[in-house]
Amino acid sequence: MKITDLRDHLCQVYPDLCPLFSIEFGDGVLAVPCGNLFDAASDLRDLGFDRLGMVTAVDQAEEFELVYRLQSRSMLAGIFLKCSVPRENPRVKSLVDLWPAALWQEREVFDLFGIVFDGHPDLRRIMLPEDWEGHPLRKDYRDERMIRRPDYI
Amino acid sequence: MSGLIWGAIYGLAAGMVISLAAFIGVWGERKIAGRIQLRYGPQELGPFGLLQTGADTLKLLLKEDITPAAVDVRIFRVAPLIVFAPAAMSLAVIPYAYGFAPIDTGVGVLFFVAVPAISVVGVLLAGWSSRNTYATLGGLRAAAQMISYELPRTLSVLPVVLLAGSMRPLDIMDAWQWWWIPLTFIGFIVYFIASLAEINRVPFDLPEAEAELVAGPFADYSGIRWAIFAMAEYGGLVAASLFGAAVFFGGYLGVPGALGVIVFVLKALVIALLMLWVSWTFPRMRPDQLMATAWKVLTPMALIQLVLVGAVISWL
Amino acid sequence: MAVNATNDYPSGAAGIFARVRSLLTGLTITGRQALRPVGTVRYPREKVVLSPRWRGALRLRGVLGRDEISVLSAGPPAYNALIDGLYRENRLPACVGNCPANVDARGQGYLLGEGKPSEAYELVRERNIFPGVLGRICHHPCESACRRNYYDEPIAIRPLHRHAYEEYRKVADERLKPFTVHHDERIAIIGSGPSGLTAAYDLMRLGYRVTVYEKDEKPGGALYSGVPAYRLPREVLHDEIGNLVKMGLDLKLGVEVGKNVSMHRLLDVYDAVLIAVGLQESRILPLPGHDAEGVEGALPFLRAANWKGDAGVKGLRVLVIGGGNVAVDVARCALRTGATEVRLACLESDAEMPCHPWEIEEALDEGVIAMCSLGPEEVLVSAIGSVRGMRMRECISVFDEKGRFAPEFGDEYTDISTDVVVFAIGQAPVLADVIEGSELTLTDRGMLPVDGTVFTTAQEQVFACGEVVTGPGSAIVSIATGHEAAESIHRYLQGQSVTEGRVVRPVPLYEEYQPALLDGVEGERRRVTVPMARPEERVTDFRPVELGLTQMEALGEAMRCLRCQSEVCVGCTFCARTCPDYAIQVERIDDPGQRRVTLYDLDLSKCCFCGLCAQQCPTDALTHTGQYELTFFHRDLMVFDCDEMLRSGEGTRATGRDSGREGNGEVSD
Amino acid sequence: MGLDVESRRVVEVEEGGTVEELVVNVGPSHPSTHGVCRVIAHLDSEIVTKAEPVIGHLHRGIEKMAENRTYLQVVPLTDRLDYVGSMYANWAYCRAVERLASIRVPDRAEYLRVIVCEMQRIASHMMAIGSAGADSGAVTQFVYAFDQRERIIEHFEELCGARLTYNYVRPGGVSHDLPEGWIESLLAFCESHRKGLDMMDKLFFGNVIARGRMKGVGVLSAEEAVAWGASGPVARGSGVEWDLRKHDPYSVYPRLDFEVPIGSNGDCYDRGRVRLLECYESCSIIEQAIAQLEPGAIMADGVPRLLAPLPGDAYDHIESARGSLGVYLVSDGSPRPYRMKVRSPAFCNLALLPMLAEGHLLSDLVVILGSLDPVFGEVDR
Repeated sequence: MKITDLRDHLCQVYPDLCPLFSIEFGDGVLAVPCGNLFDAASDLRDLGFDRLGMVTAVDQAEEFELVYRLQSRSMLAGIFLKCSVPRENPRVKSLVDLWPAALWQEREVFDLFGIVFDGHPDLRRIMLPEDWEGHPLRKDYRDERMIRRPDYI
Repeated sequence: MSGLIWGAIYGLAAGMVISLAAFIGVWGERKIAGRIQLRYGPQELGPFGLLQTGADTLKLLLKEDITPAAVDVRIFRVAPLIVFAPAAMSLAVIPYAYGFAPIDTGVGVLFFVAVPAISVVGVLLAGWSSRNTYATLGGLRAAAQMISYELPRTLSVLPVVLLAGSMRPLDIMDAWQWWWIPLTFIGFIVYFIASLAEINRVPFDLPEAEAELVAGPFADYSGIRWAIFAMAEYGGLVAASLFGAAVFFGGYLGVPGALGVIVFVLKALVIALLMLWVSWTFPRMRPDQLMATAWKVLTPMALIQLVLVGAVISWL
Repeated sequence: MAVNATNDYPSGAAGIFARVRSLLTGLTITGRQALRPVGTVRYPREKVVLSPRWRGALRLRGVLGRDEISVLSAGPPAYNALIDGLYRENRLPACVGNCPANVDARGQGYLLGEGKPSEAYELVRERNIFPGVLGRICHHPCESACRRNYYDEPIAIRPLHRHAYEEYRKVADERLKPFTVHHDERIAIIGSGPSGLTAAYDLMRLGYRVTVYEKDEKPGGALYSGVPAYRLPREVLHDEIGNLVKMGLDLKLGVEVGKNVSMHRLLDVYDAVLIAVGLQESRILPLPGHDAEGVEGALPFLRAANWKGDAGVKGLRVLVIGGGNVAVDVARCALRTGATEVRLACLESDAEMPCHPWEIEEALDEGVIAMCSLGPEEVLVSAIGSVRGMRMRECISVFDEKGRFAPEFGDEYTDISTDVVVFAIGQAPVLADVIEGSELTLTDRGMLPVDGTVFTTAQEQVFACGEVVTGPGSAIVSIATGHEAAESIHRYLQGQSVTEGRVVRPVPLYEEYQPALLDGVEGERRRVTVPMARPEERVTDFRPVELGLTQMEALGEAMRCLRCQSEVCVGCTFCARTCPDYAIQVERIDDPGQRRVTLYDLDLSKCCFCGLCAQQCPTDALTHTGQYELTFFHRDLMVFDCDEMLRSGEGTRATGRDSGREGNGEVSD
Repeated sequence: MGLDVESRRVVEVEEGGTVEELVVNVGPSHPSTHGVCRVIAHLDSEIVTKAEPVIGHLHRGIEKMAENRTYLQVVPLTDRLDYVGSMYANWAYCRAVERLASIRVPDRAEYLRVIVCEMQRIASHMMAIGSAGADSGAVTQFVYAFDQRERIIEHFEELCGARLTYNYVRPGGVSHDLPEGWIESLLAFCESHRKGLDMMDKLFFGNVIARGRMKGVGVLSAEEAVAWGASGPVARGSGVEWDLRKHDPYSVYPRLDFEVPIGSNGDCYDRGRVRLLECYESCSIIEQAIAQLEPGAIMADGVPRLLAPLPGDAYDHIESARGSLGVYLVSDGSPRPYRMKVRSPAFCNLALLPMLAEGHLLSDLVVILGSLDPVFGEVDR
């Protein structure tokens, strides 16, 4: 399905999501407030996005941008779902209830970014040991073992 | 007293035969496995790599005999011997040539079938004393497996006993007729499969299942103690193929005199080869499938064979 | 669409049969495999045939300070073979490959860096007879191909030509020696433009006596009458032509072939004649009113401006029609000769203008007003028959989708009031007089049929080169044709086949570079800025716009040259910068004339054999070896220094089926 | 004497009695975990009551490392993600970079990428099928599969000099053109590979014992496969028709004709045999791609040595041997990625293990783990 058709379809079914939709590098992006994340995801799932491909986050200085990649088998299309949570006390509702695929992926984001997913049944570190301090993918993470590349390019 | 001396001499002989068999057997197995797997197998030491096993033996002998700290030392050390002894003992009752079996006893067949079962105790002890979960699981599996396969194995030999009317191996050889081969073929198949299970070879190598239990009861053994286990396995292989060749294929019969031994060994070799071939071809079974095979397939098959032979005898 | 993978056994007795059969099939398969010849290696007695591996340890082929960089120097007939050979070996530097005349810019950079500007000048002169002239006016295709574009900015090759000339000028008298004549044949060349003089230079080098006929009083052809003095000071041009005369050129000025001397006579006297007259006539569109007073062609305009310094536009408004380099020249000359307002109208849009971007930029700086996407429609004529203005029509697109010239016009008209209209839309040769007396004929469009590869004409004795053949183009292209024509003449005179082995030489394709990221790039990595006269000052007269480089600037710039494809490490550190594992450490000293690589260490215990460094290496000095067996007892031995890397060729040789292939598993020199 | 106290746990049973629960640490160093994975298996006799994978033993922080390297320097890192299928990670990463920097890849390079990636698929599936054999004790099957894999690896070695970390696909194209004679020998391989596949199909997938080990073991329903985000042969074994080569066509796949094998039971057998059948399709794709291959450039023109795409984010995914492998890149306009995220199919597939293994025997646990075909370089990243 072409990205413009997807937008039209989305606007038709969920008019309130329509203004949040944009296209970047050929991909549909739906940026929602984090409070509405679960509802938007659930809407999208009802729309036909039956696969949760990826859950990740990007450290954008003041806040973390959560990025969910949804994929639809029926429409043969993908879409990004994004929302920003504040750096202090980042919390967001877990999508495990919608897709069990989020089980490990949200654990990974929790482990590496320290974002807490409310309602996740088993929110533990997954990559790093339980006693690790800090969340390495945050830009302000420091560790004496880290090697900083010399700045020449 | 003389019995003791004879016993000692026999023990020495059996030990040497098994060592030699293991020596050649390991080489042969590696060669055959190699060929099946598109490799050469050992090729560097001696002609065709024949001395490779020697080098390996030397290595195993010289290796440090590691006894992990947590094991139950006495049982851990004695277990290999408990496994090895029955394998060696079972060689004693096999009729090698006209009128010659090292121990000529009236219950030879029973002896042969029953004695190797003792080795299960050794495996169980080895697994238990190693004090780790894999070894324990392996030991338990071995116990279950060997006990289950004892029955079809025994039943599979019975038709021959029935036909010969005696459990003395030499008597069986005397009474042996060529038409027994087709008649007891099902019995042979059951014997063959059950023997594979008895000597823990693929597809029945559950106790030491490498992919699951990481060598099971033998996981903590190294050096010479591990070598004894390996030799026991080869002893079992040799004994099983020799005995099978004797009772199902007439052993040394057909060729007069001492040449009979050669024929006998050749027949046994064919069976051994078949065993190796099978074990390098098939995947391993699962414990529940293993049990199911023993009780639902092999035992009925052996019984059918028994009934068949019984019917033939009554018809004769 | 889908293939089902489930593959169940049949039920019932057939299933039991299938199960048993599966066991037997398994045994058959393994049995059959056991009887097959063994596929693997019998270690280690068998000869091992391995596929070629190039991902062994790195090695250097040469190091600056230890190895010289070869300069590309050869006589006129051999030079082409040299370039073609390098091209086939993929060792042709991009700047040399992209130059129509294959000037060795790399050698120039090297010699300048070594502090030998005169040698650099002479090296350049072998292919570009006027380094001082072209050092000011060339459109420098070499710089667009410069590999340095990848990293930061290209080398300023053209200003370095000019710098070399200025250095050479000081010692010219000592170094200039006339060529010895050792052939009896005499050659006449008609036209003293760049192509004619190039052919003359080559032929003189080969030992011929050459006479050049020039119809004007001053030599230089288009370089004199077409190129404005603010770009090319006359003394530079005449100094370089004077050098040629000192080398033995017989230059006859003010002799017009066809008028003062006939072609017929030339053919009698000379063994070969080369027509290099260039283009003399400007095209003027046959629009309504094109014959009005004040409508001019570009060439007469430039000629007037260049010869007399006055084009008759003082205090007038000038409109130049055309978007090429000539149009820009006309516009800038008009400013300098006192025009009050100069407009430039062209069909093309801003981005499509055919002139070089730096030219239009300088013109805009000086106050020229560019009016793009306008096509000329009608010259508006006043009552007294002079130009009053120009009606222009909006142009929507110039080229069709296939890139052919097919302008489409819109409906919008613009009237531009002006006093003078100069058409700079194309030029044509005037040949009728020249060829009179020969067997040559012109085509309907007034062109002379010439072979584009060997530059022969219908008459065996007559050759032609330069813009007569190529049409309007740049000086360096004309120079390239001059070299080829000289070779043809040489072959003809020596009785060799003119065409044998001559091909249109493949111009290597070089990538179009996207601008490299310049954030944080500074100091020695930046291109030298060529100083320019201030726009408000320079428009007033014909003083040179571009000023020269100082000696230090030139040295610094020559140092930036990466000596591409020279297979000598110059310590540019690009490998160290790209290494993902910090395995490479490079240091060099950079004093003028003293540039040396002092340290090159490769830590193999860090190397991941990704090959990014060898891919980055501009000189191809860094390559992978076939030596992949890297077992060392001590970790220290894993650090390869410069000497080790120059030596490490003796590794395991690749023995694959195509081990003879170039550049694969190559381990020996 | 006997067992460790720690590995034996007494579990309260609802009726009031107690059973002893055996806790077995399968891994991190174990022959059938295909890497360094630790599965804490709670056993009731031999039945797995709970299997909990503990991953991260191979976590190198590649996503963090990428933030400190230039775009080109990340390519060798992607080799180390899925070390059984380096080409895929190279390609997925390069596609994301190309999307971000708007680089158009020449046709020949696209075909070469397809060819090497289909070869990689064969190599990777041979690894999976072979170790499925080894997990269930069929060592010979393992060797036969590796024999086929070895042929591919030799071709790769000839092509790009490496046997494992190819570093072949680069942003804008590929690093080397084909060596002489390479295509002919590859076509010959495809021919012989089909025979090898037939043989393996009979030897292993037709064998009654192997079927007994794999059929009905670790059943994953189609709905679960979708909900758990499973992809690749794991999803297709369950009958989910989901192959990015078909359903989100990229590169030159639309010009190639091939089929997508799917299973119907979703058990280990179907997952394994889907892999086998995919190898046939890969052979045919390779042959078609070679037929359509034309001379040309292998690298896009004018890719700057130092890529610095415009700020923005891009995601691109390809169908790797393990499923949909995606790379999400965020650029801030500097020459280094601001954030790189690898959507690892093996990671998502491995999450299924606890669900699939529950209630099966310990022997089945390793078969199920093998049928998910995790590569821990990619799981742990």
